[in-house]
Amino acid sequence: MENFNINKDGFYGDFGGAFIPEMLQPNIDELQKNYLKITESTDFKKEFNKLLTDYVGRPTPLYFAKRLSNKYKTKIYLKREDLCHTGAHKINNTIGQIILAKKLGKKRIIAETGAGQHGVATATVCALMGIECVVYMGEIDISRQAPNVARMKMLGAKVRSATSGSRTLKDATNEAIRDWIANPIDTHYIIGSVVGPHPYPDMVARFQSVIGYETKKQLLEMEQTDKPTHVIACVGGGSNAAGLFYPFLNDLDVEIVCVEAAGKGVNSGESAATSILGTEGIIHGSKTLLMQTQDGQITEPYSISAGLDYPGIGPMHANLFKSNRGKFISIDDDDAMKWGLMLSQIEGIIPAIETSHAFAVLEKMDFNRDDIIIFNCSGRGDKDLDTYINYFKL
Amino acid sequence: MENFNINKDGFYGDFGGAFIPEMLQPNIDELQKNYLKITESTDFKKEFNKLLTDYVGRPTPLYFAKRLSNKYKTKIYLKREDLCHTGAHKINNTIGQIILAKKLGKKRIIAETGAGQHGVATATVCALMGIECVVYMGEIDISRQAPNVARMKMLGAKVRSATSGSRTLKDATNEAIRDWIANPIDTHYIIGSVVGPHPYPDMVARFQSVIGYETKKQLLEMEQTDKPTHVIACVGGGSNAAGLFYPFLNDLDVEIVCVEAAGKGVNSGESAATSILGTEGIIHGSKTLLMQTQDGQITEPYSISAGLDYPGIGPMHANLFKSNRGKFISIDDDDAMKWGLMLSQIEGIIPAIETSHAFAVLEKMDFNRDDIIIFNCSGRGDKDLDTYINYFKL
Amino acid sequence: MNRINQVFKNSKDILSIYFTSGFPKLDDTLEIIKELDNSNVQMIEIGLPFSDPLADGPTIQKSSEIALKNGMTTDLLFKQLNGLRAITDIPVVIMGYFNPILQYGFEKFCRRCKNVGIDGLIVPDLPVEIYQKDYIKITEKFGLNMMFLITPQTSNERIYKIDKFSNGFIYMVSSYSVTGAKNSFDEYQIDYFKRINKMKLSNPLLIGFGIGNNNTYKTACKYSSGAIIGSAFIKHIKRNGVKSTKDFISEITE
Amino acid sequence: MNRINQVFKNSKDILSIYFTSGFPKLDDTLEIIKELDNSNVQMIEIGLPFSDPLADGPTIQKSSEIALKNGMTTDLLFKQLNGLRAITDIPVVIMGYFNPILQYGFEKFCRRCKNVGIDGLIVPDLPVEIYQKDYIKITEKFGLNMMFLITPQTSNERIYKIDKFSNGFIYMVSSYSVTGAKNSFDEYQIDYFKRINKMKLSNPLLIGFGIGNNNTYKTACKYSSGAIIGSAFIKHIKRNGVKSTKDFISEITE
Ligand SMILES: Cc1ncc(COP(=O)(O)O)c(C=O)c1O
Ligand SMILES: Cc1ncc(COP(=O)(O)O)c(C=O)c1O
Repeated sequence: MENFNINKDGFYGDFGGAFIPEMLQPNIDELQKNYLKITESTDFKKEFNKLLTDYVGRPTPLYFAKRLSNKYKTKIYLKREDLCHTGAHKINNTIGQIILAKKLGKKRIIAETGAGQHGVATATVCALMGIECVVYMGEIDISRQAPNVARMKMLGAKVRSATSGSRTLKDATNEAIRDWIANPIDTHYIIGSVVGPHPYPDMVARFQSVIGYETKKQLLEMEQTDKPTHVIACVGGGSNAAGLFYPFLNDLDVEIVCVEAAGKGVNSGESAATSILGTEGIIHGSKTLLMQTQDGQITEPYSISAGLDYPGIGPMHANLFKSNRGKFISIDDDDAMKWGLMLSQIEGIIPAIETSHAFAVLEKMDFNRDDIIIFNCSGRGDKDLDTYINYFKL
Repeated sequence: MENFNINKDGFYGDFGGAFIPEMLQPNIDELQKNYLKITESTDFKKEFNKLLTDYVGRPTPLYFAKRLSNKYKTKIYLKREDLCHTGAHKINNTIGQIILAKKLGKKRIIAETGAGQHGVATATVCALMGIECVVYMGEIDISRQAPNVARMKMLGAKVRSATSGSRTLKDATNEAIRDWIANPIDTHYIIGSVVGPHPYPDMVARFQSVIGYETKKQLLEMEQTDKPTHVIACVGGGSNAAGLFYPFLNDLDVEIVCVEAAGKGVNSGESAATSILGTEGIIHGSKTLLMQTQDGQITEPYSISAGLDYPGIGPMHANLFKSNRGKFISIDDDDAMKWGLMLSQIEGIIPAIETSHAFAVLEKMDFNRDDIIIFNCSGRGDKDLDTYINYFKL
Repeated sequence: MNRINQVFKNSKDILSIYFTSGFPKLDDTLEIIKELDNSNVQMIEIGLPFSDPLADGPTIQKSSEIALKNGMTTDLLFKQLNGLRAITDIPVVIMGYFNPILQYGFEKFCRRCKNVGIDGLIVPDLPVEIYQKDYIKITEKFGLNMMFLITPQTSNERIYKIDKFSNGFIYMVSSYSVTGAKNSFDEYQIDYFKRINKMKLSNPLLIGFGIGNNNTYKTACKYSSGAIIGSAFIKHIKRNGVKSTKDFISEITE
Repeated sequence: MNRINQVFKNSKDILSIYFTSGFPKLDDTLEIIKELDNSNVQMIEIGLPFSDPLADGPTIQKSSEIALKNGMTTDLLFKQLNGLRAITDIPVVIMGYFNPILQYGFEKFCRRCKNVGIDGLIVPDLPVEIYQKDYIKITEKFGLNMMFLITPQTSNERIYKIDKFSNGFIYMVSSYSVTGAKNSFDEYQIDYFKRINKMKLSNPLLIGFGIGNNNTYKTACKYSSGAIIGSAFIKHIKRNGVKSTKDFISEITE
């Protein structure tokens, strides 16, 4: 049987690995050697679970969306990651990584951020632990995501502007990597999604897998089965999706649906639908699908949601796509915005625009009455209010 | 023994009652007659608890704040109401009231709001239930709390501007009451705090008491006692405080601390420290302490936090004050802001400015090593980012 | 016999006019009373302005706000009213929210009412039960009538109770609404008026809220002892000045 | 024998200069090579510009960005290099990130390198293990040398492995840093240079990163076979033009 988990070399099928400059080799080696030993230790698990419970607010509810279910004549559940401390699933990963960093004796944390959610989640765990924090953020994102910049500063983090390239997420990631190259000994780099060199994709997926495992347990109580028929999530880098899918990867009865941002339309030239527009290549140390020119220059994606606006997807997702294990659907800006408003008005939950993309599949796929559909409600929409306001002229 | 709960006539000591125009009598009668019957029914409790669990995200964690505890050499726990759906404790009450309203056959909901938290919480439960919602908000608050106005509109609520008087919370409340007078049959008025005519103060306190009961249970697990030495909360109208204090009201071993907003200083003329500046009187149908001229004209309070900027306190709190059961401390704008930043940087939690006031007592009171102090972390600071940004020039 | 009871005994189609003291000008109180007396209204209700008049519509809210801004206080009102009985013999009641009265001291308030020649009180947010428990002795001591409101929603049982503790008249609120003038009554309101009339209460009825023209006044008189007009009058003197009071009244009564 | 191995056999104090192809002008490639040849440098590294050069500092980043904006492509570079061996005999390597090479096709890339007279490759984000597994056969087929980097953090075990798979020289990165010129080396760096020298590797060493003046060049030569200069050269020609190459080189070597 095919296995959709990572193999011992750090690959998902053809994708993954660690294509990194020699300068990063010791850091990556250290992680590769230690990440499972540490994260599988009782000690780590205890601290991780305690913080997820007492600080993050886990388990997050599995909420049966009654009115939405009635409207679409099927059973729809929302996994409420929007209720996590700081407002999205991102903090599951940063909690895991900060404990790991402490155990590795690191004294300084760096991170990249696009929309600012991962930056806030990182700044938060650094404040919690009293560890210095530097967050790289594209110059353009700094100006368009002012509230999250303010949150990071409130939390005591330094926000450094990435002024190279397209001055957005991809360049912030480059800058973070450069910082790490310059500070290999005392610094840990907290990547924000299931991207980057091995072991990051696997490590982040494991930290996020709490989403899927909780879902199984909760579903068993609510539906007397721990198997949904569909698990659906938006994919930027892919961490919230990986977290929900994790326990179901090799269970072929469960349909996996990845929702990408089509931006202004897949063929508009302004899109982030990597599975359609991307080709195989290497980005940020990982072999995966990415948007690039024929010449291998990485191109700038576009989506109304800053969190989906990354030119690659994680290697796990590249493999889900290539193997046909996952269904990939792309949703454009207008549909996503419409669904953000819809979910707000039908269930009283204002989703992050990233998350809104996922819900739009309700009008792109057919479901049966008895289907049990789990949506990962990956984040809340507070950070996106300005965008919603301007879009709908509220 | 003195009883700090409500008596059968709807009074806490000298305070409470229902001083309402005859036009509201049928509505208030209906509530007085039914609220306990309905809310104590198994049916109601089941629905209430289910929504609190699956939708709001309860139980909220009781989080041991390690770094803060070390700094102040005592045991400090935070009851994490900031993790509730919509970002504050306010939704506990609106969930309760919307179920009650449905059971009373109401088809339309009205509410008042100041900072917008209660408005958002009300708009949310109305969207959840598919019930029409009108929120009254002072004209001035509408312009200074734009993001929450946008949230309410996203949720499908109508936001109506209160243009009379000082055009803030007190006037929004007047407008809501006028709407209720004009729509007595199909409309339920969801008050946002433990204020207003009986049975509102008791009803809201009961809905919020989940905070205190959860705390007891969680504390028992963590400290092998269900009795803290101190329970501390900010008091605007007093609902988050009432919710935390509820199970401890008659347990004199537990010290109750109410934190009011001193604004620019208790004697500055711009303050909301009702226990010091207020006198007995009637506001919004309830006999309580309120800020008023010698002539009985209600005056406009001031605080940097819109949620504490109400000229009265609930009758339960007026009684806690008069009887000396509760200790009252007032904290000015600057101290509150400082503590907002402090909590952000020491624990990674950006509190609502209302909530920040409560923490400032750590420098106003002395605590012992073995004390167990519960702070109600009533809400998150996302709504206050602009104020923090401008104040600290971040 | 109290002037209020007297007027109901002797007159029909009673017109009672409400105005907010301190509005439009701080010192207009006696002037307006004089004008009303000259216009042959049967009763006057003086509003004691309150910062939070939650049973009132925009017109009376605004007038209260201006009155307070002008400097109106309870004490000042009583000073102004020292000349009351030199200029009119018709019944005059004070309509005020409970909090300002409470702050003044209920008993002291009643004493001064008595001293200046006020005949009764309407306190919209003082429920009859609390009045009965804590205050009835005081009003009786000073010979002040107390009038309560009923609405289309008030139960029969409660109406009888209110009838029992009211003295003078019952203020029959015409509709589900705060104060403010309307052009006509609808059939539900008429049914309600009829229903109350059939109850044979011991107090006479006055209809208030939503009355502002000859039509609504006439209808009110048909189903009760008369009408109370507030918002429409305030709007009128705001636009046309206190001196135009007589024009307003004659337009209403024709 | 490959020109690279030759130069290390015959020369000492080797100066290898890096420049980004397509910068400052799209067609400067051969011009710069001619200038470098005239200036008597011993080796040239041609940078293939990449959108995301994550091991490079601001100077090389910026030059890559401009080169790409100018229209530089892999194909165009090879076209330009058709004239390479007509103008210089010194060893020339291409330094490029892995993704553009992969997209071009690794084998096709190597073939064209061979055809235009390129002697070797430096691919900073191609780890030696993957090279060993998937690509060594191809570079060997086309007689291209492969050079790998080591840093102060690289373990001895790994250095030996890198030494085994490198052919030509080992690129000794001077510090924890991305590219960019500095004024001097500190004692930790000197210790590191000494430590590596003691390892008696089979490949000669060139020190790179942070070299930009006579001082650092001299020190590098003391502890290795020579130095690689990139950022400092790019800054120089950006400011003074390609024609001033000789001035730069003589200032470095004095
Ligand atoms: C709410 C939310 N959902 C989804 C994403 C996309 O990231 P990922 O694909 O790693 O889950 C983001 C990124 O910022 C986010 O904030
Ligand atoms: C976070 C938060 N805390 C406290 C309050 C004050 O209200 P109460 O005193 O009813 O808890 C508010 C009111 O908006 C609030 O938003």
